[in-house]
Amino acid sequence: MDKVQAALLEVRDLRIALSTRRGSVEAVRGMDFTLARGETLGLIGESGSGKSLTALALMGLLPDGAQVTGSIRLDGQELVGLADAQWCRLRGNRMAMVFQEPMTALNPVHPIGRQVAEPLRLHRGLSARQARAEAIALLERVGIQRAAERLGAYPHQFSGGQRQRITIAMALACGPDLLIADEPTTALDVTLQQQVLELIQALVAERGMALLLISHDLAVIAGAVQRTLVMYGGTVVEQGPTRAVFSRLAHPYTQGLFAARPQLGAGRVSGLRLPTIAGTVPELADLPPGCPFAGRCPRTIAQCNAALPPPVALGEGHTARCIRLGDNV
Amino acid sequence: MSASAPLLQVRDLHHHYPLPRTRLLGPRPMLPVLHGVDFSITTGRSLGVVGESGSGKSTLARIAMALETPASGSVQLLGRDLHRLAPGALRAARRDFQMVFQDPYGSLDPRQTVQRIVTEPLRALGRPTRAEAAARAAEVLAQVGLRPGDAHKYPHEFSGGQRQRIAIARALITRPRLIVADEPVSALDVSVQAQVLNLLAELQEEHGVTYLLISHDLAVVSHLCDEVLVLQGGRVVERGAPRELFAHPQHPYTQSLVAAVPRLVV
Amino acid sequence: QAGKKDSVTLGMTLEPPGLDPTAGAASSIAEITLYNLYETLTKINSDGSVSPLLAEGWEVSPDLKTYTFRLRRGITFHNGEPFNAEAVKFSLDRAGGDKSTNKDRRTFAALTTQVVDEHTVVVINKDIDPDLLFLLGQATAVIVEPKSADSNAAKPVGTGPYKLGAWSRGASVSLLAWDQWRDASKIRIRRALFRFIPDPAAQVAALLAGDVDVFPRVTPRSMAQFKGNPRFQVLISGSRAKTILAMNNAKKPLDDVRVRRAIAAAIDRKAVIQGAADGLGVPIGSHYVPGAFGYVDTTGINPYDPDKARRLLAEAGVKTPLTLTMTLPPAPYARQGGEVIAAQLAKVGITAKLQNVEWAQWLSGTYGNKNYDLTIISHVEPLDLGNFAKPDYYWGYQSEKFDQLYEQIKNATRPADRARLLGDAQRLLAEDCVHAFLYQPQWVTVAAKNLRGLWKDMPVFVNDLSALSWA
Amino acid sequence: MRAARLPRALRHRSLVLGALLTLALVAAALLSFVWTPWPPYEMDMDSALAAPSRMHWLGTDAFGRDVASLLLVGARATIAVGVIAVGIGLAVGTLAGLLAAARRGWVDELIMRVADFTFAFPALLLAIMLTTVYGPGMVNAIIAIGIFYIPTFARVTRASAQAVWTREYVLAARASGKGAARITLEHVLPNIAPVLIVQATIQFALAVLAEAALSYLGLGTQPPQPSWGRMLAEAQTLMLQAPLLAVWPGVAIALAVLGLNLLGDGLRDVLDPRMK
Amino acid sequence: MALFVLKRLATLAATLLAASIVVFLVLEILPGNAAQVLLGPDAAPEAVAELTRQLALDLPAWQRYLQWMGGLLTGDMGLSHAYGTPVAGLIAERLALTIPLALLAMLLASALALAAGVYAAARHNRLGDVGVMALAQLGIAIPNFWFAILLILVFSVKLQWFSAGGFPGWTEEAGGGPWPALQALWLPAVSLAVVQGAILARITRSAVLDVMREDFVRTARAKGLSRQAALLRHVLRNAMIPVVTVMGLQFANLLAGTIVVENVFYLPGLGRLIFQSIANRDLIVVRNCIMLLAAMVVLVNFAVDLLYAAIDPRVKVAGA
Ligand SMILES: Nc1ncnc2c1ncn2[C@@H]1O[C@H](COP(=O)(O)OP(=O)(O)OP(=O)(O)O)[C@@H](O)[C@H]1O
Ligand SMILES: Nc1ncnc2c1ncn2[C@@H]1O[C@H](COP(=O)(O)OP(=O)(O)OP(=O)(O)O)[C@@H](O)[C@H]1O
Ligand SMILES: [Mg+2]
Ligand SMILES: [Mg+2]
Repeated sequence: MDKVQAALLEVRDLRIALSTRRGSVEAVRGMDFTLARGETLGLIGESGSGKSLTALALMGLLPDGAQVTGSIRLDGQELVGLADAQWCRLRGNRMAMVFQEPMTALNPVHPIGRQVAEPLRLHRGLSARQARAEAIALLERVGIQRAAERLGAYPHQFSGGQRQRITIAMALACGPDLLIADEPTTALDVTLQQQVLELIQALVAERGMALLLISHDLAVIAGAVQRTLVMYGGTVVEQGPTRAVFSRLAHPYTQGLFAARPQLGAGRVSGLRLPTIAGTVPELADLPPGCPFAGRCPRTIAQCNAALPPPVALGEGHTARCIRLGDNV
Repeated sequence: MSASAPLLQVRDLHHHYPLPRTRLLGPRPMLPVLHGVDFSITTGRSLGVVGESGSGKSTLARIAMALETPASGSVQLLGRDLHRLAPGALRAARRDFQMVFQDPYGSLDPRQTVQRIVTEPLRALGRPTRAEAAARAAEVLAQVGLRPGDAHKYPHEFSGGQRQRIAIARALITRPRLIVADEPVSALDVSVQAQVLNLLAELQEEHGVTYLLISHDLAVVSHLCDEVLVLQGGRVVERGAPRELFAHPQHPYTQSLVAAVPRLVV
Repeated sequence: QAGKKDSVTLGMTLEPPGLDPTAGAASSIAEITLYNLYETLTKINSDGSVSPLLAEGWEVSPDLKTYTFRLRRGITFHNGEPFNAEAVKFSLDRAGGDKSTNKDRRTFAALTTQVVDEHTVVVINKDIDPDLLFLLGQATAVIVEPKSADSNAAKPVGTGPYKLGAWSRGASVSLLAWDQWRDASKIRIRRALFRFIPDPAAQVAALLAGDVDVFPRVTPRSMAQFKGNPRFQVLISGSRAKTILAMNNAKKPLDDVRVRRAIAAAIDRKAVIQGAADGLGVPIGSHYVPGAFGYVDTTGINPYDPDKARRLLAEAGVKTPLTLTMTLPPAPYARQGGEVIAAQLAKVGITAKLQNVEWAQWLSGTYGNKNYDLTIISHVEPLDLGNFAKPDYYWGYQSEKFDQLYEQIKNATRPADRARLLGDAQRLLAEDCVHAFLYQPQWVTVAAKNLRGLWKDMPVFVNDLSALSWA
Repeated sequence: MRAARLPRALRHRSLVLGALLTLALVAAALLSFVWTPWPPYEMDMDSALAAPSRMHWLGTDAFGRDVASLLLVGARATIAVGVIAVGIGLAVGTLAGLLAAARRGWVDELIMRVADFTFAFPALLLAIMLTTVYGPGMVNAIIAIGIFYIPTFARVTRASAQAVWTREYVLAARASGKGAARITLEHVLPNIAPVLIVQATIQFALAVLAEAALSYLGLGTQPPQPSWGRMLAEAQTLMLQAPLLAVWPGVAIALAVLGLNLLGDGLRDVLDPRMK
Repeated sequence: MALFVLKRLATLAATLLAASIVVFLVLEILPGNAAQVLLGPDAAPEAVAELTRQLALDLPAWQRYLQWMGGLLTGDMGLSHAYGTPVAGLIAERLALTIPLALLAMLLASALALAAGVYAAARHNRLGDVGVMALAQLGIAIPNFWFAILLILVFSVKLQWFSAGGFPGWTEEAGGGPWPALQALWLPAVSLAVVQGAILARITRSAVLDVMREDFVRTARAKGLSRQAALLRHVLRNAMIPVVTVMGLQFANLLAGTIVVENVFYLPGLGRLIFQSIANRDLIVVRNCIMLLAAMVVLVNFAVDLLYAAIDPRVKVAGA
């Protein structure tokens, strides 16, 4: 069996329309990607570019009034248009999610043992005792010390890093095939961030899960995933092996993103400015029909506004949506 | 005053917070937060403070801003001990030091227009006429790169980066000598973060503003600051110029901090 | 259904504070206890006449001062103690004694009771009072048993046909027929339940739902619902009560008889009766009611005439609008009547400021401190002309002429003289226009169709259970 | 700014409906000063309890007074009760709540304990005691209801104000040298206003009902002055003979209450600059 | 936790002491006296004076206050002026009705409100929501005395399912029993519950809506819980926190609201006892009743605080 060949997740032309006060707008416009078992995929991009919406669409948890079109296949099964009861059988079982804010992602009034055991009882039909034993094992695996004693403790009795570990334990409970982590470390400080990321990577390696990691921290993505998607304005503007994307920096937006990072250890240089991307992200309803980055991009030409540029192949699965890739400016 | 004289001088700061009583008649237990923090900043330079969550960074900022009274120690701005000033004098002195907060969403009153927000420190200091206030507002908004028309909008109509600019404009309006910025860019996207950092640098170079910059992002601190303090558990464990400090951390805590920073090795 | 027919449920508006009529004046006490739990020497009948009860018979001396009662034999109290002359002497002495809290204490204080033998007592009255036999049939004159007398409020002991069953405070009092009563076999109603229902709408609902069988003195407004209903009988009975618009005769400008006459002339009694009592009342012109001994019709003395009222006010030199306060106790007749009268007075230039007061406030403010101009009140005491002779009564009425007249009435031993004098007194009060005399109220009793034995008229408040039966 | 907000307000459906109903209430009260179909206090015993007709649009009451006229005049009492009672509660309660939130410590403790204490006397009891001491009547009833509202408003205010005090923009205001009083006035109050508006409209409704209950117990508005509550209380005894008599004031109260609630909800939305 | 309870109990005692002084003073101002009311206007003045002496109403105020307080401390509430029976017994009899009535009403209101509020929140902005909220609006606008009579007309007079009022008592010897007693409380409880339930329904709805927007609900859904399951297991308990506060506040209102309903259904409850006693100037009863009510309100709020701690584990930390 060739594991890498069999795509676990296959997303084709995913579009998400939201109903807002200004009418229906497309927040995600035509995403295509595949994810194999054991593969790790990173999603980076501007705030508001649709990263979280994509993740929620994969979990079937979009807010009321959001419309999904296109196709999402998990192991060949079409998920778009699935009834809620069937979604419930998948969620927490075959696919699981870790959220950004560890405090608000846990129910403050339930002990953590119960919250970790919940998916086990739900999907595996374990008895309370079995689920408890399993929960202890899980919590210990994510590094909660003396887990058995702390099952009855409430979320507020844990530190931020511990809470995030608990949410990870919860997500891993039923051994999902796909783990989606939406900015799992943004709320943590650097030392904790490192620990949590290492934990996730260890678990992915250990269990052969597929991982979709969302972050806007380029360094985090660089260290954690094999392939990367760069999103802007609801579309994937560049995708490919992480190494290739980060070294080639094909799309102007990717370039701008990289340039804007302050460098640790560079030290202060008077008069030095960080290169920035001019302008601000357009509102969803105001997104141009063409390249969403047009307008802010230094290379914009009239043609950019005409239509969404098609992905241009750059070798070994590396593509970018830009009509001026070859041009030097 | 000569450029090398310290603008802000903090001496042996101690602080603790009371915890809820555990016994009816016993003394309230205390949570120690700062243990003898000492530093000074020269006019026109920036000092960065880094440290893990809960190490007392924000407490330090609030004490430096005279928003909280320390248990002991002194904060001197231009030679005056802020915590010994009479309330009226302190209010007048606030002209010289202003603050920028972490959360660009929470630090602007959602029910006030940008003009009102930005001119708040002016109005707190005296009674500017409407025209004066408007003129000053337009001036600082221009300084931070916002359009004059933005003065009559509400905060929700701006992006995070723009809001942080509004917050900075508010801090600038009294032409302060010192700006204390508590995590001014942590909530921002990389591309927006760069805009704000540039703005801060520009203001310093053009107007000689002094910064006390608090952040947990070492890269941000190293980009903007001339000197860095590393705070752990309320103590300064290490200090120095960012370049040397992060290249050769001495204290084990600093070392672990630097090691934890994810690096982009391409 | 046969089982139900020996019990009856009566509705009452107010709950009595206790069951001792010698220690409280609330009419609700009498309504439950009189002739049921306790008995008196004489019995007042529906038509106002007096017949023997505990006394078999009596002789009255010609000077109306000495009364010799022959007591019934073989009677015991509920607790087994015998009823005899000693008990009578104890009861009457107690009612007039130093420790007495009997509201008619003054009447009893004038009596001296002598035991002649086991079954004969002589009662000597210091004053002349032709109505003494009537007074001895009232609830304040009940004969109590010496040992139990002080606990009567909660554990009543009397000689009546019924004993207290249970009193669930705030809700109901039940009475059970007492098997050892002298005529126990004649009692048809074995159990009577008094339920206290203050809300007029609830009273109607309780009757309609069959929760109560009879509601004596129900709020008149409710009557319409039952008039044409075959399940119910509606009894309208006369009373000895006088509903008046009392005026503070001592206070300016009401000390001027012209002003008082003007007020009386401004009032259309018909409309008042309609508004205050839903038409259930007979207009009166003085402090005396049709059907009472010596009644004369004085309604023509101060007839309804708004023009005259305005004229009188002008004559008296009163500047209109004249503002007067009118205190209104809580009873519906007062509150509703107040609205009607205020509207009528307004038409002649008198602004009546209505002040609704609680009963306790009325007693302390209006009655006690005489702090009022006008007030609407029903005087239910049957024979109370004497109040006009009291120097510091709340009306502030002072008339030597009337005082003399009243002295003569008290001393008149011949009925014909008394009748003439009473007529003079009524006319005098009407001419002096002491109050705006409004009407004699009529009580409405709504009862299940086949309940028999209800009193036709009600000179005193009483529910004579022993007379009741189901058809 | 004003002009920009107005059309937005007009598009808000519940606000418009609420405003219309509230306006109707105020208009009825104002109209009653200059015109009523019949003189409101004029009795006519012969046409008592008449059914609605062309003469008397809504029929007559037990004294033969025109119900429509009484309803119009009664609107005054309804407004007075609601406005004054809520006014007292709002003014004193909000002040106490703001003070408690601004001062913290023992001031807070004291204010809240006093509020608890006041709260321990249920509204009706308070009203009964007040009206027996100072005589029944609308004014005393209103004051009693108002006093009872003080702790309610104090609590609501304190809770929301405390939340505002933890916001960073308050810290920013302190950093620019503003004292507690100015911060309360400029930041806290505007930000808790929506909560207070909603609370006030709910309490207004409850005040109208409380007045009705007091009237039922004979302690509310005194005759001859009509109030909807008193009309309802009086109609209650005539439920079987003239059920419509209870319907009119009932409907009037319901509409007024509905209008105010809608208005409150709508105002909350419109006053929020974030809502577009 | 123990400290928390202790502190609250101390405040409770202080509150009640203050309440006793206020209550006593306010009632002192009331015009009129019990003896005059009991004996009526036609009574002989000597009789009134004698009764005043017997009731000890002629003592100076501070002596009566001390007597009252001294009695209370030894558990003796004194004798009712009007009934002449111990006040404690009177109140106990009335509480046997009022407390079950208030509880039943609260139970009804809560059940109704929770069901309606949760349903409306689940169908947010759809027809069901609008309908339920419109009903709630109506419920708030209906005075309870009026609704009570309506209930009586329909269920007692027309359908004859319940008696029109009255209370048979909880025991069989009083002519009642648990079942008839409960039946007698049904209609009064409903008429009390309507307004409170309507208010509570609105609060519940908005509380549920607020909690539904919380992140942990999304987490629960991400675990595979269905909408309903997430609502039941994760939303409800969190939404209860504001709802319980309001319920605590309402309980006080409910206790007082019983005065009106007790009047319509002629129930021998505490509210009517107070009302009647004020009318009779039976001030000793009034004082004790009000103190009792105040104590109950304070206790209920205290219970609400404890309930908070039971619902929300974070509260313990703040309190301890
Ligand atoms: N419930 C919603 N209703 C309307 N618009 C929404 C909703 N949720 C998200 N959006 C909009 O959709 C766009 C994409 O949002 P999304 O949360 O996916 O961004 P993101 O890439 O995750 O950003 P961030 O890095 O800030 O988390 C944004 O413009 C956002 O404002
Ligand atoms: N008002 C307060 N009362 C009690 N404890 C407080 C208070 N403010 C802060 N603390 C505590 O003091 C310690 C230091 O807090 P501070 O906010 O200064 O940390 P920080 O370094 O800014 O952390 P972060 O990076 O999370 O913002 C923390 O343990 C915090 O819980
Ligand atoms: Mg996101
Ligand atoms: Mg901080």
